[in-house]
Amino acid sequence: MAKKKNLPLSKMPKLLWELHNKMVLIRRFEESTIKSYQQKKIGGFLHAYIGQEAVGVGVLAHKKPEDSVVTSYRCHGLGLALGISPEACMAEVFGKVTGIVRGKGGSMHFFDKERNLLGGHGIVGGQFGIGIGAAFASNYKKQNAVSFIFFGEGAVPQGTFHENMNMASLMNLPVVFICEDNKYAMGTENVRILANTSISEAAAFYKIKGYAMDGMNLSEIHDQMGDIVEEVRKTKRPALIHLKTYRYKGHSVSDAAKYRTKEEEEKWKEDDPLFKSADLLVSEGYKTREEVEAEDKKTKDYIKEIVKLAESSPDPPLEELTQHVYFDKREGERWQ
Amino acid sequence: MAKKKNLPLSKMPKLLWELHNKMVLIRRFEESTIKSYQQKKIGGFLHAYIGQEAVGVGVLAHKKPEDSVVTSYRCHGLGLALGISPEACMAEVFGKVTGIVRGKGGSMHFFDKERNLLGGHGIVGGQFGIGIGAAFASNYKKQNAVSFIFFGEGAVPQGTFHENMNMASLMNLPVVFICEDNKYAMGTENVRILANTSISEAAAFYKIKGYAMDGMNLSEIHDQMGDIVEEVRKTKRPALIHLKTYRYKGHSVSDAAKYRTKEEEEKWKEDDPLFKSADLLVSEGYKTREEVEAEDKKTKDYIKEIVKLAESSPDPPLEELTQHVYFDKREGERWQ
Amino acid sequence: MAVITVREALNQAINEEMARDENVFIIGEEVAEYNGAYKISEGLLDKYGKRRVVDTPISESSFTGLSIGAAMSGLRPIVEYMSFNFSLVAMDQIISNIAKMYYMTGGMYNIPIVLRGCNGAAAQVSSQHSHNMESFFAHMPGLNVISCSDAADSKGLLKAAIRSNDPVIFLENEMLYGTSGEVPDEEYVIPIGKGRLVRSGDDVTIIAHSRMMIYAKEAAAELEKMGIQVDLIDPRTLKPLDYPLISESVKKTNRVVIVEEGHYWCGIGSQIAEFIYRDLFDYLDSQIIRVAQSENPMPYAKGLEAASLPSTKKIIEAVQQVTYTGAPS
Amino acid sequence: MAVITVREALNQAINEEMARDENVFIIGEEVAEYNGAYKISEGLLDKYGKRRVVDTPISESSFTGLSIGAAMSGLRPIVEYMSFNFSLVAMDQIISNIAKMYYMTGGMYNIPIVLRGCNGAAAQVSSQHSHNMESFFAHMPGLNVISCSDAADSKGLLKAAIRSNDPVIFLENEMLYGTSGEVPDEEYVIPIGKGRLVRSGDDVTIIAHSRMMIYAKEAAAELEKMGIQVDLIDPRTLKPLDYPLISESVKKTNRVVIVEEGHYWCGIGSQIAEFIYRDLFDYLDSQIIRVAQSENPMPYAKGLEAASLPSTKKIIEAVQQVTYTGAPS
Ligand SMILES: Cc1ncc(C[n+]2csc(CCOP(=O)(O)OP(=O)(O)O)c2C)c(N)n1
Ligand SMILES: Cc1ncc(C[n+]2csc(CCOP(=O)(O)OP(=O)(O)O)c2C)c(N)n1
Ligand SMILES: [Mg+2]
Ligand SMILES: [Mg+2]
Repeated sequence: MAKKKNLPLSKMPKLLWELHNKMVLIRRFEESTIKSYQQKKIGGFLHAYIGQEAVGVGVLAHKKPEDSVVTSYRCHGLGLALGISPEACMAEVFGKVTGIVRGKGGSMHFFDKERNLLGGHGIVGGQFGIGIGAAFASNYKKQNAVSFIFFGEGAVPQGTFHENMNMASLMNLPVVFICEDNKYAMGTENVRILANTSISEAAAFYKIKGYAMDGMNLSEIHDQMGDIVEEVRKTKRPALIHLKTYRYKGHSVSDAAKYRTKEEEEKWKEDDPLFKSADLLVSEGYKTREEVEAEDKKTKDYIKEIVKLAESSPDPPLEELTQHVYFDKREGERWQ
Repeated sequence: MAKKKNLPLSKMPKLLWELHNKMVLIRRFEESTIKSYQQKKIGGFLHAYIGQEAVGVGVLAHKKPEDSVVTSYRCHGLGLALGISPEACMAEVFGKVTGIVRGKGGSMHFFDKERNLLGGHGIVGGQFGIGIGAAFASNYKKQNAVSFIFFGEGAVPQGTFHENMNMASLMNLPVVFICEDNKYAMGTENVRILANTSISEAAAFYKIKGYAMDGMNLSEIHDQMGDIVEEVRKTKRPALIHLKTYRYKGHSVSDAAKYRTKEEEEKWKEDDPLFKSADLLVSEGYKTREEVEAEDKKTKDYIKEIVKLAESSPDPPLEELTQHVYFDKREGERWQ
Repeated sequence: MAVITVREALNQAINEEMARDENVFIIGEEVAEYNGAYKISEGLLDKYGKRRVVDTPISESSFTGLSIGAAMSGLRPIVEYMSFNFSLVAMDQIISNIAKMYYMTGGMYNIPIVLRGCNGAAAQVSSQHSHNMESFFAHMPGLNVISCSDAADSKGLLKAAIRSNDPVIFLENEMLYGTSGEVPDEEYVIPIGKGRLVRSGDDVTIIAHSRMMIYAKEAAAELEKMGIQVDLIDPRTLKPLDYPLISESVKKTNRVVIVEEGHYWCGIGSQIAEFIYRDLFDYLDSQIIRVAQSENPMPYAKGLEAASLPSTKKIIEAVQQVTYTGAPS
Repeated sequence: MAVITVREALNQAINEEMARDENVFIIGEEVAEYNGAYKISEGLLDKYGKRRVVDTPISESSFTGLSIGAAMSGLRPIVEYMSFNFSLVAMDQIISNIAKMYYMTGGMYNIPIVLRGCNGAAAQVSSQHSHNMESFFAHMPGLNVISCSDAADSKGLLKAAIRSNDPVIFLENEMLYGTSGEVPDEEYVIPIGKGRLVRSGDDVTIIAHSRMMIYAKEAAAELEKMGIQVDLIDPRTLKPLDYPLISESVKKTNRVVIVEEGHYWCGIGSQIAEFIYRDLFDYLDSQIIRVAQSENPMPYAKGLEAASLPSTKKIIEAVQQVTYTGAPS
């Protein structure tokens, strides 16, 4: 592996600045959606990515345009990390026709064809097969794309995780399995659902490589993932990454998170990925504390703008109700 | 563990003779069902246990009355090993009302309440949950029973295998997972479906013990399983056993097994578990070759008898068609 | 009579049955320490302990299978699916094992199991979280299917389900959990297979279950003002169906509207309609009108979601159609 | 016209479409090296290689999911389930992902996928291997459901299914694979949603699909001898349904018998019946009689299995009932 040519993030001021601000964008976006949800301007389920920003941003820094990404319902962060228009993302969460999937999917179902974001899926573990399918298609078409499958540690006990690891290994599919272990699956701590919480050890049986990583540190994630993604792309051998992270909020907005202590939450907040990357920017002398804060302020203002835009955007027209059920024209259909 | 008190099978002439003759019973029973199937006296699917006799007989030698057993459609061998009446087994395969499940289940669905045989299941992997449920019930009722789950290596890539291993480990369920790796899942060799054919290695991720074993040697299986079953019973920690065996016939009677060579078949036949236990009986001086053969002959004659009996037994009466759909009486039901 | 919510009613039913029978246990995601994702199992862990109130990983297929094995070994499991959308990953266990077991074993092993949880749409939970599973389950012989609309029925029928020696699919609705109703003070069990006449009228029969009963009641009240008297039936048990109750009503009203939250094609309403048409053909003065979810997956946007679902207005229009009282078109 | 088996017809359809479109591939258990458990994919591995003819482990959920991801990435998968009984372990992928995807993505990702394999009973394969899945799939918007009865339709409709830009559930029947029929020599595709009038008569409409067509044809021949002329319809596509064809027939005959191999409750026949009753109420001279599988899981014993299933005799009796020509009872 051409390890030498991969510079560490700390030595790439432009990228570090960009990735840091992506994390800030996600953080502010999510804070805003929670507020709007509490104001009942957003409905359904809303799962914030706050606390986990380093994972999505750090991993997807290595995504090439032809690569694919798939994840669970906790998908805003990855959508934004991929560079989908925040306006369209916000509009989607507000259920507007200007949303990325025309208000039909909502918060849990972000998709983007340009960037090969294959969802946003609501069923725990439902995304694994889709992810390996994208890798299969890349091999089929003799392209060189990698498929990133993000999932919570709560999906590890679902059989589908194992089926797809076996399949990806057998078929030599270029897949990166990324377990975002935020310690909880709803109200259940990982130790109560997994016979083994060292999730990267699951790789061994499938004869693929497993890696454990701190999920709260952007530059570490970025640096380690660079090599791994490169190797997967070259060897077409899947890899499993276990990232320990934490969601600062409840499972969804309606969860008061009483199953954990305030102390625990505080401990993890000391480890905030945004603080760390801000510190790095300052300590390396790339930016002043003021510049960092000014940019954050800009982001906050921008989010306010796009909330206003989303609120004033049109709902999907009623004609859309029965559109997009089938792609092909149907003759003689008859039902109600 | 009280290892000393477990005598090896080679030192237990009575048990060895009994188990050997169980294997012979299974072999002759299966040869007979294949013949009847070819004569179109038996319908549906028929999956013979020939070649794998040592596994079922060797493992179940350690089954106590309160223990449970569950397996796949390839279930005749285990049924007979458990001591279910061969008459009732044969009648079931013939679809007679005198069969163990009144002719309603057939060859794939052997059950026995007295011995806690919980099936006989047709869907690959469908039996895992049932097996761990029996162990759960034993813990629940503070009994000391063990649950034996038999499955083919073809079930390993099904997610349900992993779900249930995780669950059994988490919940401390006294389960023995017994993988009968007969090298093929229908026409597919194990190397083509498993990223890793050392199946006992799957245990590690679940923090349970895994064992690999020769599946063609009755006394080895018996001796090793004694300790393992004892440990599972005592510790309530599940264990995974990988037994390499071979089915001498096709997957089912309709499979010509063209996917493997005659040489391979012959090689495995040299390793026949029945020969080995017969040799052991003779070499230890417990029986003469003639005694062994006379007993085999008796078994063959007996099988002929029970075939005749099955053939002349009554079909389930037509009133049974809609019986056993619901246990409780249903009032006001209305349907067709 | 006490006034309690559907949530409390379900909780009481489980609690009482667990107190009554040591072999009853409840298993599912978040049922124990979290007291249930929707708090149906509130307090049960404290009272009965970990042995009988069992949290699981997200492994629906496994804990469904476990419960089957436990049922075959003498226990009486209550399986909670956080929602029936997630029962899809356990569908093989439900159909191939639960529904077939008693028959396949020639009567050797019956499966006393209750599978329960939210069914259908909630509020904007979108495509993958809004399935109605009634007809999936009613299609397969071997299962009973129950779906109640109020607290009293929920309690009485869940108790019956737990006591049933056959598998019961017990379909709840998130939007009903917080609704209140009177419940008898003394212990009671409502027999499986008995429907309920919610209100009586001569002009038209409306059949509705679960959350749809809210709209059906509103519609009936509106229609009364318009001079149309509704015979309103809640089947409660969808399978077995209380056909005598329906039959009596149809013979009286000669007109029928069937409301269901789920989809139209092969919905439970298609079967109820077919029974009526087949057996009471000459009693009908109009074709039956069904009100059901529109023919599309559930959209997220609030307006589209509302347009997808049956409503009081749609039910009124359907009644006007079968009674020929609507505006001339 | 060549006479070929249904097996050959299906094989030709796949072969021709794979030749026509590089993006079509077939995946499933035993499809490649074994040439298919039922030999539908015979010869394809030799011709197209491992890249496009893909053997899998017994992991239905995984290879269904894989195919969805592949479809979203520009390929056109044909997924073979050795039988649809095994699709139950992949049900979540089929319902939550395949059926919902195009809608949930606001029209961004359509899923051109064919899920095919044996459906229904074979010969004594017992409870867990004899499910009929028509109504399961027809219930869910977003899926098309096809089930043919002969070689010509099988070929023409499988080709259409492969070319469809929407998901198609293609239900075959093991007992039909070996049956032969004429097939056009030139290339042809049968449009999805078009039924076929198998024979024409004025007295009664019989609607039947898949294997049931064998019995329906025999019944029609018998009935002709008895002076009853049957209009025999094979919908071929169950969803979308060729309602105009059915409607025309019912308007002519005023009497209907619907035959299906699957169960009665919420079966596909309940929906077809409901459509007819609803829209052609005044044309009907009798209630519709449905012939379906009896209300029990499939038993193993030959005699019981036969008694479970529809038969020529049962169809004749049903026709006698709707035409009031049976023996007085
Ligand atoms: C199959 C299935 N079962 C249950 C649920 C309900 N549910 C939604 S999220 C969730 C917890 C998932 O936890 P994890 O995978 O760790 O992801 P996180 O929410 O922590 O990101 C559960 C149980 C579901 N969506 N799908
Ligand atoms: C879920 C499922 N998929 C496919 C099948 C069809 N099938 C029956 S047996 C079998 C092979 C199983 O092989 P293995 O587990 O090794 O058991 P063996 O037959 O060798 O004893 C297959 C694919 C099935 N019964 N269930
Ligand atoms: Mg988590
Ligand atoms: Mg095998």
